[in-house]
Amino acid sequence: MENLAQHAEDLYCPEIATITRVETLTASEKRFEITMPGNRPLNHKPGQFVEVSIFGFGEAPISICSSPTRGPSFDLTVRATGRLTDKMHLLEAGSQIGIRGPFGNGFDPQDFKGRDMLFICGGIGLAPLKSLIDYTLDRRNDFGRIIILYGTKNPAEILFPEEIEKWQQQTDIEFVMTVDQADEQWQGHVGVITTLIPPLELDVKNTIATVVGPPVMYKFVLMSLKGKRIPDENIYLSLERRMKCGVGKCGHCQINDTYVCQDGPVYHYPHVKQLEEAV
Amino acid sequence: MNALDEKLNRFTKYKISEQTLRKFIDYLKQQAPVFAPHHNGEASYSYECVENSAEVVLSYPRTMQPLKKYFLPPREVLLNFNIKDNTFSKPEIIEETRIFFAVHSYEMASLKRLDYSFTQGHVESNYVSRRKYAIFVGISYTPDESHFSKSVGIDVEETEGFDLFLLPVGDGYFLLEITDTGKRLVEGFPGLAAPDTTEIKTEPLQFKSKIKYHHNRLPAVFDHVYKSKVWDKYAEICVGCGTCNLLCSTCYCFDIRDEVDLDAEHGTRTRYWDGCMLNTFAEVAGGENFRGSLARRTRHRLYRKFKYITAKSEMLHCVGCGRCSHFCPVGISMTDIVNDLITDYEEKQNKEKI
Amino acid sequence: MRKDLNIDVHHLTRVEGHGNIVVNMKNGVLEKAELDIVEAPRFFEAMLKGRNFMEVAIITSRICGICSLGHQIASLKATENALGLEVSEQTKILRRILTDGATFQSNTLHALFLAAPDFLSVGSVFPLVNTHKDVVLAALRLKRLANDIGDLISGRAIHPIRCVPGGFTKLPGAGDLRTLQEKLKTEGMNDLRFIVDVIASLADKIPSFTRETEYISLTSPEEYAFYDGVICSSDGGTYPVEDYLKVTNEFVVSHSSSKHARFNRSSYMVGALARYNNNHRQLHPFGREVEQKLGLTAPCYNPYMNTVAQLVEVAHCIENSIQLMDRLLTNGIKFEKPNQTPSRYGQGIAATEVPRGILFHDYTYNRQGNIVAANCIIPTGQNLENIDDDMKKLVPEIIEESKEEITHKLEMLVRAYDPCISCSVHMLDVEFIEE
Amino acid sequence: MSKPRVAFFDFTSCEGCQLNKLNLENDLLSLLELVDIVEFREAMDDKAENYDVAFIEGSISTPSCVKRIYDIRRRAGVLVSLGSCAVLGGVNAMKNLHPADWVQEAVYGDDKYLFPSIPVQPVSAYVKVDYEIRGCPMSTPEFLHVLKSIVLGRKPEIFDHAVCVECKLHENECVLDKGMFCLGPVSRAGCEAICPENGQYCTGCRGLISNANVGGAIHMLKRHGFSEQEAKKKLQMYSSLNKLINEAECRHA
Ligand SMILES: Cc1cc2nc3c(=O)[nH]c(=O)nc-3n(C[C@H](O)[C@H](O)[C@H](O)COP(=O)(O)OP(=O)(O)OC[C@H]3O[C@@H](n4cnc5c(N)ncnc54)[C@H](O)[C@@H]3O)c2cc1C
Ligand code: SF4
Ligand code: SF4
Ligand code: SF4
Repeated sequence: MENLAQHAEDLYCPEIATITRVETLTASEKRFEITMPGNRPLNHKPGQFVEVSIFGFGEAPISICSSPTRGPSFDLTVRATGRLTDKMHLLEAGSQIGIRGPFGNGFDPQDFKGRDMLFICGGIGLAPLKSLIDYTLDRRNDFGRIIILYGTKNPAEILFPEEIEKWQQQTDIEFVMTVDQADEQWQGHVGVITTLIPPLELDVKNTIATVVGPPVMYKFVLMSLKGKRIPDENIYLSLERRMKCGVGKCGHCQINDTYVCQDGPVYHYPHVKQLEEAV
Repeated sequence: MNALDEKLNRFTKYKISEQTLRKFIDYLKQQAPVFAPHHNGEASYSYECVENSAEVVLSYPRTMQPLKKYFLPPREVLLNFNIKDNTFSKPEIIEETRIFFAVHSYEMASLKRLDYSFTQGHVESNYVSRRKYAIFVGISYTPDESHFSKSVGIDVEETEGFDLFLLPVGDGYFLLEITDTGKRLVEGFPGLAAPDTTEIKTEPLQFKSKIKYHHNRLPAVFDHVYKSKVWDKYAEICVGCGTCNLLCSTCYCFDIRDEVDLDAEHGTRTRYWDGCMLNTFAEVAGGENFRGSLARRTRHRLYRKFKYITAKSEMLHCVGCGRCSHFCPVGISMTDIVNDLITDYEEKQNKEKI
Repeated sequence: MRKDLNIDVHHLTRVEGHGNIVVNMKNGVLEKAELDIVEAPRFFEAMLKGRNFMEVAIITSRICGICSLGHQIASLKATENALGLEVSEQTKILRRILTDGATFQSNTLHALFLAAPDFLSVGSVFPLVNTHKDVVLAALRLKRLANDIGDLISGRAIHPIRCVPGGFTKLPGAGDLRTLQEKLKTEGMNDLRFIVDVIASLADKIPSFTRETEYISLTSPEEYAFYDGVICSSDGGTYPVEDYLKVTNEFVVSHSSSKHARFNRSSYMVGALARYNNNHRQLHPFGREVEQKLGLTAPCYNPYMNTVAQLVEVAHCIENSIQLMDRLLTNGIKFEKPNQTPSRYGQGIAATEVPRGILFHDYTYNRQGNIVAANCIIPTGQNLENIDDDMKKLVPEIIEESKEEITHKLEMLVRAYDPCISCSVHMLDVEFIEE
Repeated sequence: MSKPRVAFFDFTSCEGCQLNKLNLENDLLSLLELVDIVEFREAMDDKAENYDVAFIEGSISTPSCVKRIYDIRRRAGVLVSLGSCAVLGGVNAMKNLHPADWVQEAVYGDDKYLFPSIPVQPVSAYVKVDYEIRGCPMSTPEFLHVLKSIVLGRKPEIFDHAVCVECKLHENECVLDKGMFCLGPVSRAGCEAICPENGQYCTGCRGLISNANVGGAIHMLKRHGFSEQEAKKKLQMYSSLNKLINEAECRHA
């Protein structure tokens, strides 16, 4: 115990950071720019998350949606769904919030050097993936093709319209979007995200597929990827579970023998393939 | 002489009457706070801080809450905060010596498991601060219908982790010096005669509850029973009360909640024991529940005891204390589930052979 | 002279439960002066049917949150009588302390929080927080202290937990009891003295109305009766509790979902004033002290003085519980397993004084220990006819005053009875056909 | 933020929950700092036109109750039902288990037509309820928690786990160990296991946990020697409107 005591951490104490910018994205999602004390960089990896806390309203794990290549501030995209997230939506620039982290297993983009990148994002799943998308865009020459598939329930739920417009214009990015249900103005694709996969022409061996979305999405996307013959080793997922502590103690996020907050949220697909509870 | 006796006989030991033993407790109380089993109501026992050594219970089946309550309190304030000015403070945890007296071997073994859980990956200061200076005095016990620690490899007389150990003999006890800390405590106590040299001969104790296989074989069993029907069998009568989780000596899952004072300004962030048998444990936004059925919850609980952490820590995370069986309101016994799983496993193996 | 008057107070406030006051005078003739009980009936008989004796007191305490302890004690006594379950001396003492605590709490609540605003011409106790903070704080402390008695001895002041047939499931620790006793002796008595002085200075706000009626309560040679005794009428005579039906003579009236009662006269009164009139000689010295300070003398025929009698009883109960705690502490508190093995089955009747007056429970059990018949007569029900009679006498006497003033005095009158309306409509009076 | 205007209303009940609020002596003054109480018939004369928060006690059991609850819902921002009567129907609802006519006649005899009564229902059977505070009587810490949460503008945390959890956190002696039965394993927590803490069994006054195994609960009671019918009766004391209980079958002996 004594020697371990030297490494003991006050795991549950947040750092008080500042919200430096707030942007309304949709009716239920906002983007927050967060600046750590002393403007220090968070030093995160794409795909990692932080525990955001507001005293009296609790804590919630939120993915970092900006790339570490931009900083020192970082971005969070938050959907208002409950105690903490509703309250956060009421906060303005200048407000203080608590941050613990970064936590969890993120992507190691160096490992993908030279590969074609296929991003498949459903709904708010674009937020965590955006950190990696931005990373690849900032180091554009390190990667091959960049393909982004993005699906939402309806056009009103589309996140990051500014970025999306840019991506659509950029010739070195293949960006395809779909909605489950269109409205009058919508002129793009209609249909679930899996309908975007079969038409793709891919160099499957060289393509890294990353998938983030609501729980129901994974099973079907994985089936489509299998249909495309993308090897399992080329697939990465980011999973979400109920989570309290973020540091592998509270037990809530456990999927079979793995802790999402430690071994995830980003998983190499072969690691979770055998886990019954994963997808 | 069997291996166990051989081991026990290597320790320096003293013969001590029950009366002197209670004086020894009084002496220990002068050194540090002492915690020991007490009666709690008509038929129940709990560890309490000793005020009167005469009230310490030396012979008891098991306490209700395990010793973990002193290292991971059932409710613990993690932070005190102020909403208005966004400040917080962490309640100070006094790192003091505490003596835990008349502790059973499975309990000591469970702390070893908790030590693992709270120090692998991130080392939690709250746990470590409480655990650091703890001293343990063990005692042997007579297994009742729920104990099965022998089946998971823990002898009644297992001394690992203890500083001193008590073995009943005749109308008194042998007091064994296990560590230097224990030795120092004994040396300071004036009431003891010279070390005793009679040989210890333990009687093999009979456990009424047993697992059919040697514990080494259990991980293999659990490799094959994930889809077993046994889960459904117990899910039919399990009511999901979570008792088995909360009282388990190695379960450590928790929930965290913020509560605000009536001034709407001050408040606390508190953690509470939680458990994977509870319906809400794995529920997320939108009401999706990743382990909604009792069968899946029961399976998760057992896999956590016998496989998931075991594979990493190389220790079974069930110590056979029998709390989950004894306190289950519908009488579900841990050994029954495991033995049913073994039967199922055997049947499957046989089928494969044919 | 005023010839017509129409008063309709819908859902009278600061009383427990729903009641309306309706007064109707036409051409100088008082056609109506009554308290309409519009509380929804709850039909406890349906809830009790076939229920086991272990559950009956749990259910009947839900008749009324304010008198839950009284109902529980009366219910337990009736059950114990029916099943031949003897209880120990210690249990009786504990129950007496609880009865004192319940009277202390309920009388305090009524006199200081519900009735007192009338004397100070405000609509509730809340404005007094600013104008009379020290009094409100003292009153809050008193009420808390009264609830502490319930909390300590029965686990919870509302819907007590530890009281079960044959005894208690858990006992208070001697140390806690001693602390509470000390608090009663110091803080409790001081706060009450302070408040009584304030109330004494407001004595002129109490309307001077009198109407002699029959006063009915328990009485006992041993003590100012709450827990046990025989039925006593101020018109003479005592009657065994078993004869309660001869005394109460319940009847249904169309304007009340609660039944009314009468005995020797057209109506009778129960409650603090009735107890005081019948038993005032047995008050403890502290009760006497408050009685003198507030100028209460027996017999008193002013129903508005019921509130004052309640305060006298608060003093008495504080002192009585202190004495009982002494007895417990001297004897030593020992855990006894509640006696729950019936020695017979059949009918059992019991009465206790609850804050609002005498309460009867009457059960019949079958051989499985399940209820086959139940009856329960509640104090407020017994007072209703008396309230109507009071109003009929009062209205002509004050007819020249403004309508607001008349309404106010009528409201005060009804409130003085501290009516417990939810209780009164939850009567049980039924024979179940055994299945 | 201006102080929320809070009102309390009572329907068919014992008013124990109301009284329990008045029993908050130590906190009453702080509470008045936090909110404005604008209507509370049991304690004050004032009436209000509308309220930010309406607390409803008691179940709905007469035609006039129905009218009144609709009216309150229209005037209320947040509506909280409070106590077993309001949330579950509570003990009142046991009357529904018997034919209505029998019940009326049993009490009023030939005069039964004077006092109309309809089947007892919880508040949520008629209007939208935002939050529910259970208990008989409701527990004051939980009430304060809900009130504070509303003042802060956050959802309250209302537990949906068994009473056993809180009982175990308190390390109460389990009443099962004393040979009694207990409904704690399937009943909702939030009461701090006050009954077992006081040596009494849990009567299930807060209703069942969601996703409860009712068949298992009946089996549990059978182990204590109750027949299936008696077991259901035990579970019905407060939850007689719960379809799961009324229709449950237990396949185990
Ligand atoms: C690794 C990870 C990354 C995430 N990233 C984002 C993100 O970038 N943006 C975003 O908006 N959300 C994200 N979430 C989800 C977010 O954490 C939950 O929506 C949030 O915890 C809800 O907290 P609350 O206090 O607002 O709601 P609460 O009031 O606590 O709960 C509302 C509902 O959410 C459920 N819930 C509680 N905790 C979680 C949880 N951890 N995940 C899902 N549901 C939960 C509750 O059971 C309840 O039904 C992420 C979750 C994880 C695990
Ligand atoms: S203690 Fe028994 S009934 Fe309760 S959750 Fe565990 S196995 Fe199920
Ligand atoms: S699983 Fe049961 S026997 Fe094993 S350690 Fe936990 S409570 Fe004890
Ligand atoms: S007493 Fe009841 S609530 Fe408490 S642990 Fe035992 S079964 Fe559960």
